[in-house]
Amino acid sequence: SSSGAGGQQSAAPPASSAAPQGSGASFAVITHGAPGDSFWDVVKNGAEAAGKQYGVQVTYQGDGDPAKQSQLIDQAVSEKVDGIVVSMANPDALKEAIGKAVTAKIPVVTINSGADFSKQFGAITHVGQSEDVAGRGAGEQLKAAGVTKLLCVIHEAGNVGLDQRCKGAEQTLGGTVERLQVDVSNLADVTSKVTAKLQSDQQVNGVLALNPAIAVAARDAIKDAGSQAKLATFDLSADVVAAINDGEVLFAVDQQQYLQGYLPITFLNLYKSNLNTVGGGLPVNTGPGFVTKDNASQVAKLAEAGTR
Amino acid sequence: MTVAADERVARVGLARRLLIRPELGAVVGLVVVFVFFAAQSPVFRSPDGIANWLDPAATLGIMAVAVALLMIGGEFDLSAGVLTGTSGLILVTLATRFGLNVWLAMLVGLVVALAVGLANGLVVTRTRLPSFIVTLGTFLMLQGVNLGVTKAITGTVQVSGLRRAEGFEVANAVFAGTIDVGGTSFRVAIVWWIAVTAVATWVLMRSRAGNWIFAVGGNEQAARAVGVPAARTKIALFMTTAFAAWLVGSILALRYTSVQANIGIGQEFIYIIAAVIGGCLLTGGYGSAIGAAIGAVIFGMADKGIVFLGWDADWFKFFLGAMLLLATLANRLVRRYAEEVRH
Amino acid sequence: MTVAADERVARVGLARRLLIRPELGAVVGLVVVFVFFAAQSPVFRSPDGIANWLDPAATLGIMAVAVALLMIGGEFDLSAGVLTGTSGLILVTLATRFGLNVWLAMLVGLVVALAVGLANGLVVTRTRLPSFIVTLGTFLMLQGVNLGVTKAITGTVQVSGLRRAEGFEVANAVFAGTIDVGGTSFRVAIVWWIAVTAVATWVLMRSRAGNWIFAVGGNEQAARAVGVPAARTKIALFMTTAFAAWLVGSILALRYTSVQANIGIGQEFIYIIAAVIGGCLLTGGYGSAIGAAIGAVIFGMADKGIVFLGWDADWFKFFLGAMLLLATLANRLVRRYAEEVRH
Amino acid sequence: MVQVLPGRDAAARDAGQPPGPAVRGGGAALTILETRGIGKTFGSVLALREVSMSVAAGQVLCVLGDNGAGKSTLIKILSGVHRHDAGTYLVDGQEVSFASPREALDRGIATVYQDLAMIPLMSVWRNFFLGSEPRKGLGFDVAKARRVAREELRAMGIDIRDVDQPVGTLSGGERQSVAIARAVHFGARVLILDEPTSALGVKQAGVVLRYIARARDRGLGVVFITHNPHHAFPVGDRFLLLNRGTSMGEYGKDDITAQELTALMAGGAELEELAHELRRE
Amino acid sequence: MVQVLPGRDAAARDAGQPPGPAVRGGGAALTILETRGIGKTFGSVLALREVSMSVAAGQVLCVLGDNGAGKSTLIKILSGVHRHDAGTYLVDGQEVSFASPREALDRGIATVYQDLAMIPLMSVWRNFFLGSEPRKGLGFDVAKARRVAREELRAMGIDIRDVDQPVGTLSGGERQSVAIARAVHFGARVLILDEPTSALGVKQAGVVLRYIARARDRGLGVVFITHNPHHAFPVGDRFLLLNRGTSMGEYGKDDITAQELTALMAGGAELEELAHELRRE
Ligand SMILES: Nc1ncnc2c1ncn2[C@@H]1O[C@H](COP(=O)(O)OP(=O)(O)OP(=O)(O)O)[C@@H](O)[C@H]1O
Ligand SMILES: Nc1ncnc2c1ncn2[C@@H]1O[C@H](COP(=O)(O)OP(=O)(O)OP(=O)(O)O)[C@@H](O)[C@H]1O
Ligand SMILES: [Mg+2]
Ligand SMILES: [Mg+2]
Repeated sequence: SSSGAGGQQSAAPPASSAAPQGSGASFAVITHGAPGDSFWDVVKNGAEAAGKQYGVQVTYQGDGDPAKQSQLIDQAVSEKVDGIVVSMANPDALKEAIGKAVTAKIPVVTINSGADFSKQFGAITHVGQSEDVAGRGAGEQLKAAGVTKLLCVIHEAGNVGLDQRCKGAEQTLGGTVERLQVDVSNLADVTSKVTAKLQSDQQVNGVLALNPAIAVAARDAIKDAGSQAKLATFDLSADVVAAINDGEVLFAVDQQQYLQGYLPITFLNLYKSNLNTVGGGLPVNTGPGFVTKDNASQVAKLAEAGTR
Repeated sequence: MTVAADERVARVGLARRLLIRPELGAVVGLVVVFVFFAAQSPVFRSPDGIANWLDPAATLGIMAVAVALLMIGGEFDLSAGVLTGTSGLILVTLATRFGLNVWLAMLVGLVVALAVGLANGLVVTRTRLPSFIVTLGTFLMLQGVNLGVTKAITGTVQVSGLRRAEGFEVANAVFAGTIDVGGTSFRVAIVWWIAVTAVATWVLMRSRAGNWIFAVGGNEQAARAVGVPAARTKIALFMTTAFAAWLVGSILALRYTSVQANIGIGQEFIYIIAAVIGGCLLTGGYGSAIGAAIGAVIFGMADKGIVFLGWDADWFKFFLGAMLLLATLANRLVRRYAEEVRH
Repeated sequence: MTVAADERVARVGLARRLLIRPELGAVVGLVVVFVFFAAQSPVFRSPDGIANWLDPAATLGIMAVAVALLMIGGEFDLSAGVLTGTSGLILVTLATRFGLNVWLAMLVGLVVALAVGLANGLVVTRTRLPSFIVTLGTFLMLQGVNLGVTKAITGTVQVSGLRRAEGFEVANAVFAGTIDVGGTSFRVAIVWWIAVTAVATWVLMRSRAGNWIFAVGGNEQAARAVGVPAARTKIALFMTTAFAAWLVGSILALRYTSVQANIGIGQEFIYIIAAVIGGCLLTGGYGSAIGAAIGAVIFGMADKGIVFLGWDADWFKFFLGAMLLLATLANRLVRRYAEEVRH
Repeated sequence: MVQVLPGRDAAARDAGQPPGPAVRGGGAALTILETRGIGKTFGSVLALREVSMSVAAGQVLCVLGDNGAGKSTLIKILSGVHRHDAGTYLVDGQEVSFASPREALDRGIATVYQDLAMIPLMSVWRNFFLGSEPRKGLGFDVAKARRVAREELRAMGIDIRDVDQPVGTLSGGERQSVAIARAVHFGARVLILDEPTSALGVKQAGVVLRYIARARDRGLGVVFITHNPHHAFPVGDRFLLLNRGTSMGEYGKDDITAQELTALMAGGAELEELAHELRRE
Repeated sequence: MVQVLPGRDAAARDAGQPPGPAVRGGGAALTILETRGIGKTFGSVLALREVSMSVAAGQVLCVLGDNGAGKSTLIKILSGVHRHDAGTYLVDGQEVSFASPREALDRGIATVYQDLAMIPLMSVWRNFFLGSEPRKGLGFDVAKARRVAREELRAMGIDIRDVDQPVGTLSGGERQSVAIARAVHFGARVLILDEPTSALGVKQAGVVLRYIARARDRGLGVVFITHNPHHAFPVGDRFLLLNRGTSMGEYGKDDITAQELTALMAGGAELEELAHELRRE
C-alpha cells in the first residue's frame, strides 16, 4: 500500500526521451530466474530499458542452476564486458565466479538477494529486496487480514527464492504455513491441487501464490472448493490486477523488480563514465510495495506493459 | 474341429483371459491406487473430490491417448506439451490483440498446430532421424517462439483478457464449461477425453489405420514390405498428437482466459508416463488407447491423492514416485499371472 | 583369397570408410557447430572462450558417456540427473553438518549412489518393467528425498559452507581445480571426462563386457541364449551410471561448495540428448562412448555459443533447438553418404 | 563353387534372351517381369551384378544359388524393397523403379520375404491382412479377417489354435505358413517366394508346391527360390543360376535334368555320396 | 496328421525306455541328456506334453515332426531357455532345471536356435564369440576373435567378405552358418541344432551334415531337428517323432527304413507322387 506507484514510475521513461550517450559499453545481467519467469521478465525489461536510454548494450541471461549461472558469469568475464549485474540466490556457489570478475576489474552490482555478501564479494553495490523480506511483508499483511493457516503454493520445488518467500511469510504470520507443490506448466493441475488441499483441510483460510499465473489458478480453486480463504500473490499481471479490483485477490506483493534491472545499469553506467558508487556499500532497497484495491487501477496499465 | 475343442489349449478362466488385454492390467493399478486413497480420505472418494481429480486427468488423458497412438506407431513427440502452450497463446493473442473472433482464432491455432505436427512427421520420415531428437528440436524451438513472440507482442510473458473477446461465452461453455451430475459439477473436458478415447480405440481396433499403426510400430520394414504406407501413417500420428495438443491448449486457454509463455513445458514426459503406465511399450507396436486413458487417471489420482492425504509437501515427489512404481508393478504382476511366461 | 581381393567388394575411399564409424559422424556435427560460432565470435574461439564452453561440456560429457553405455545396453536412467544432486547433497551435508572429512563424505556419497544404481538395476532386471518407468520412479523418489532430507536437516532448500570443511582443499584441487595450459586455466573436470571416455571406449571395444553390452541392447533374448549374463551386465551398467552421477555431483559440489535440493532435475534428458546426438540409438545396441562425448561438446558449444553471440535470451531455446537439429542432421547426412542404403 | 556345365551356359544364355514364351494351358504367355543387367550395391558390397531374367504368365522361374549369391537381393528389387542401381527393370515391358513395395503390390506382385516377414506382437489375422485390410463401411471387417485367415491357414495344413495369438509366439514353420498363405491370397499376377519351404515340414512343403503349381495354372508368373532340388525340379519351368552376385545362366526345363540341376546346386557333391561318407567314421 | 505305423510305435517305446546304449567308435556310450514325461505350457497353450527322450555320447538323435509339433520348445527346455513345468530333465543322470542358457552352456550343451539367433547390429566376429569371448589380459582378444571367426566360416564353405560386417546385413544362409559354426566351435559334450540346414544351400548343408557326423565321432551327443528326410536319415541314430506336442515314439535306425521315415514325416504323401501331381495341370 506504500509503493507510491506514480512517483517510481517516472524512473522508467520511454527510451527515446533522454538522448543516449552512446558510450558503447556493454553490460551483462545474469540472474537466477528461468527464462519466461514473470518476475524476472520485468527485471529484464527494466535493464533493457535502461540500456536503450543510455545507449549501452545490455545482455540478459538467467538460469536457476547456480552452476549454470556461474558459467554465465565466467562467459561474461571472458567477453570482457564493462559491468556485470548478478542476482545471488546462492552466494556460496557464485563466490568464485564473481571473484574472477572482480579480479578482472569488472564492476559488479548484485541484485535481488544476497545483500549480506555483496560487499564481501567485492560488488560496488546491491540493489534489491531479498525474497524473505518480501515474504515477511506478505506475512504481515495476511496476518492483518486475519489469516491463521496459510497455504504457500510452491511452483518450483527446491527453488531457493520461492522457499525464502514462504519462510519469510511464516516468520511474520504467527500462524501455521503449509506448503503445496504444484506444476506451474499445467494450470489445470494447479487448480485441482489447491482445490484438493482446501477440500481436505477446512482450516486453511489463506492462500499465498508466488506467481501471478498460479494466483489465477488458485482463485479458481478457491471458488471450486467453496472456500472462504483469502488469496494473496507475488508479482503482477493484468489478470491479477483485475482480480484485485474484483476483490478476489487481497493484494499482490510488488518488489518493483523493474528497478532491480533499471538501477544497476544506471549505476554501472555512471560508474563507468563517472566512477560513481551508490549507497556506500549499503543496499539500495526497491520494495516491497503492495498493490491493493486502492492502487490497483493505477498500476493496471503498467503491469500490462511489463514494467510492473 | 472348433478351436475350443483343440486338445492343445488348456482351459483358462475368463478372468485370466480378460486380464491379458493391456488395458485391463492397467485397471488393476487403477483399483489399487483408488482403494489406497479412498480408504484414507473421505474427501477423495466424495463426488466433489472425484470431480476434482478427474479434471486434470481429463486434459492429461486427451494427450496421453494421442501420445499412446504415436508410441504404438513407434515414435515420440516431445513437442506435444509446448504445443498446447503455442495453441493457447495463438488463441488468446489473436482474440485479444488482433480482435479476432474466438472461433476464428481457434481455427488459426488448429492450422498452426497441425502444421507443426506435419513438420514433425515429415522431418522424421524424410530424414529418418529418431523422432526423439527431431521433436526435441521442435520442443526447444517452440519454447523459444512462444516466449519470443509473446514478449515481442505484449512486452510481458503472458497474454490475458480472453474473457472480453467476441465468441468467448459459447466457446468457453463447449470446451471449458462444467456439467452438473447429481449436484457436482464436472468439467466438460471429461467428455472430450472420453470421446477422444473412444475414437482412438475404434481406430486402433477396428480400422485399417489401426492395423497400420501397430504394424509400423512393431516392425516398420516388414510393414512397408507388405504395402503399408508407413510414412503417411506416421505423419498422421504426429498430426493427431498436434490436434490433441491444440484441443487441450484451447481448453486451458478458454478456462483460464490467459496463457503464460512457458506453459506445457515438461508435460510431454507426463504424457509418455501416463501411456506407459497404461501398458504402452516404449519400443512401439503394443499398447491401447483405453490403457493410456487409465494411465492418466492413475497419475492424476496419485498426484492429487497425496495432497488429499495431507502428506508433507517436501516429500510429495517421493510418494508420487513410489505410487507410480507400485501401480505399474501391480499391472505387471497381474499380467504376468495372466500370461505366465509369454513375453 | 584375401579379403581385399574379393571381387564382390567395391573399392571405397578411406574417408568414406572412416565416416561409417558412429563417432565420426558426430565429428562432422561438431565441426559444423564450431565453425558456425567461431566465425562469428572471436571470444568463442579464443582460449578463454574454449575453456568456457569445455567446462560444462566436461561434466555433461562424463554423464553422457555413462548414459550412452546404458543406452547401448538397451536401458534408460532418468534418475541420473537427480542422483548427481543426491551425491552432492550427501557430501556437503555430511561435511558441514556432521563434521565428516570431505573424503569420507565423498565415500559415503559413492556408496549411496552405487546402492541407488544397484536398486535400479535389480528392479529392472527382476520385474522386467521398462527401465524408463522404473528409473522415473527413482527419479521422483530421489527428488522427494533430496528436498525432504535437506529441509529436515537444514531448514532450507540448500546446504552450503563446504569450503570450511576438513580435507576440502585437496579434494577441490583434484575434482574441481583448474590446470593452466598456455595461460588459460582449464577445469580439471575436462581431464576426468577424457579419462572416463577413454575407459568407456576401451570397455566397449576391447573387453568382454563391451561385447555383452552391445548384445543385451541389440537383442537381449538372443544374448541370454548364448550365455551372456544379461542381468548382471545391466545391473553393472546402472551402477556405472550411478558412479558417473556421483563423480559429477562431487565435482560440482566441491566447485560451488553448496548444493541446492533441486539440482540435476531435468538434466537426465540432456544426457540422453548428448548421447543421441553422438550417434546412440534409443532402441539400444548401437552407439559409442566417444560419440557421446562429442555429443556433449556439441550441446555445450551450442548452449554457450548462443550466449557469446549475444542473441536475445528469449529466443535462446529456439536457436538451441535449431542448432541441435542441424548438428544431428549433418551427422546423419554424412553417415548416409558413407553407407548409402545400409540401414 | 558352382561348376557350370561347359557349353550349356552360353547356349542357355543365347536361348534365353529374350526367353521364348512357355506356352501352357493353351494361352500365349506374356512376359510380366524382366530385368536386364540389373545390379545393386550396399555401401562397398556388390550384392548383385549384371543379372538378366524374365518371368512370363503361367511360368515358374526357380532362382538357385549358394548362400549369399544374391537371390534375396534380386527378389527385393523385384518387389520394390530395394531400388536397383544398375540395369533396367521392366514390368509389362515398361521400365519401372519402385519407390516402395506398395507400388509393386499395386502392380499385382505379391512376395514372401525370407527375413522381412511378420510383426511379432500382432495377431495372426492382423498380420494376414496387413496392408490389404478388408473394408466394412469406414472400418476394418474384423470378423471376415479372422475367418479368412483361419480358413486359408487350415487349407495349408496349418491348424492354428487361435488366430488371435501374436505371430511372435508361433513356431518357425507356422510363421512362414502365414506369410505364404497371405501372399497366395493376395497374389494377383506375380507371386515371389523367397525360400518359402525352408522351415516347413514335408507335408506343408508339399502343400506349398501344390499352391505354386495351382498359381501357375491360373496364369500367374511365379519366382521361386529354394535350396532343395527336390522342390525346385517338380515345379520349375526355367532355372536362373546365381553365383557370387552374378548370373551363371538361365536354363529351360528341357535343357537340364534333375541330376544335372542337383549337381549344379550342390557344386558337384552329391547327397548320395555324402550319405556314404557319413556312415564311415 | 502323422500316421504312425501300427505296432511299431509301442514296440519302439518298449525298446526305447531306457534306450539301449549305441556303441560307436569302440567306447561305451553314456546317456548325457534325458527327459522323462516332460511338458511345457505357455499361458493356455500346451506346447509339449509327456515327452521322453535321451541322447547318449556319440549318438545323433533326430527330432522329427510337423510344424508346431513342439520340437523347438523341447530344444529350448534342453538348452535352458525355457523351464519345463512337468516331468523331469536329467543331465548325466542328475535332475536339473536350468534357470538360464548359461547353466546349460556350462554343462557343455551348445545350441543353434531356430529363432533366437544373432544380434543384427553386431559384427560377425562379435556375434561369433558372444558369451565366450577369448581373453587377453583383462580384455577381449579381438585379433584372435576375428581370425578364428573367419577361419571357422571359411571351413563351412561360407566366404564372408568382411567379418566386421553387421550380421543383420548377411544373407539368411550366411547368418545361419555363423550360428552353426559358433555352436560347433564351442560345443563340448552336446550339440543341439534346431533346423540348422533350413536356409542353407546344398553344399553348405552337406558341410553341416559332415560336422554332425564328425561331432558324433568325437563322442558328442547331437540333437538334430530337420524337416528334410534326406538330411535326417544319413546321420541319425535314433528318431524321435513329435506330433501336436506329444511323442509318437522313438525309433532306432535299424527299426525303420528311409522310406518309412519319409512316409512318417510326410504323413503318407510322397514327394515322388507329388511330383507327378504337379506336372499334370
Ligand atoms: N543391407 C545390406 N548391406 C550390406 N550387405 C548386404 C546387405 N544385404 C545383403 N548384403 C550382402 O549381399 C549378399 C547377397 O545377399 P542375399 O541376401 O541376396 O543372398 P541370398 O542369395 O539370398 O543368400 P541365402 O541363400 O543365404 O538367403 C550377401 O553376401 C550379403 O552379405
Ligand atoms: N511363447 C509362446 N507362447 C505361446 N505359444 C507358443 C510359444 N512358443 C511356442 N508356442 C506354441 O507352441 C507350439 C510348438 O511350437 P514349437 O516352436 O516348439 O514348434 P516346432 O515343432 O519347432 O515347429 P516348426 O517346425 O514350425 O519350427 C506352436 O504351436 C506355437 O504356437
Ligand atoms: Mg536369401
Ligand atoms: Mg521350430
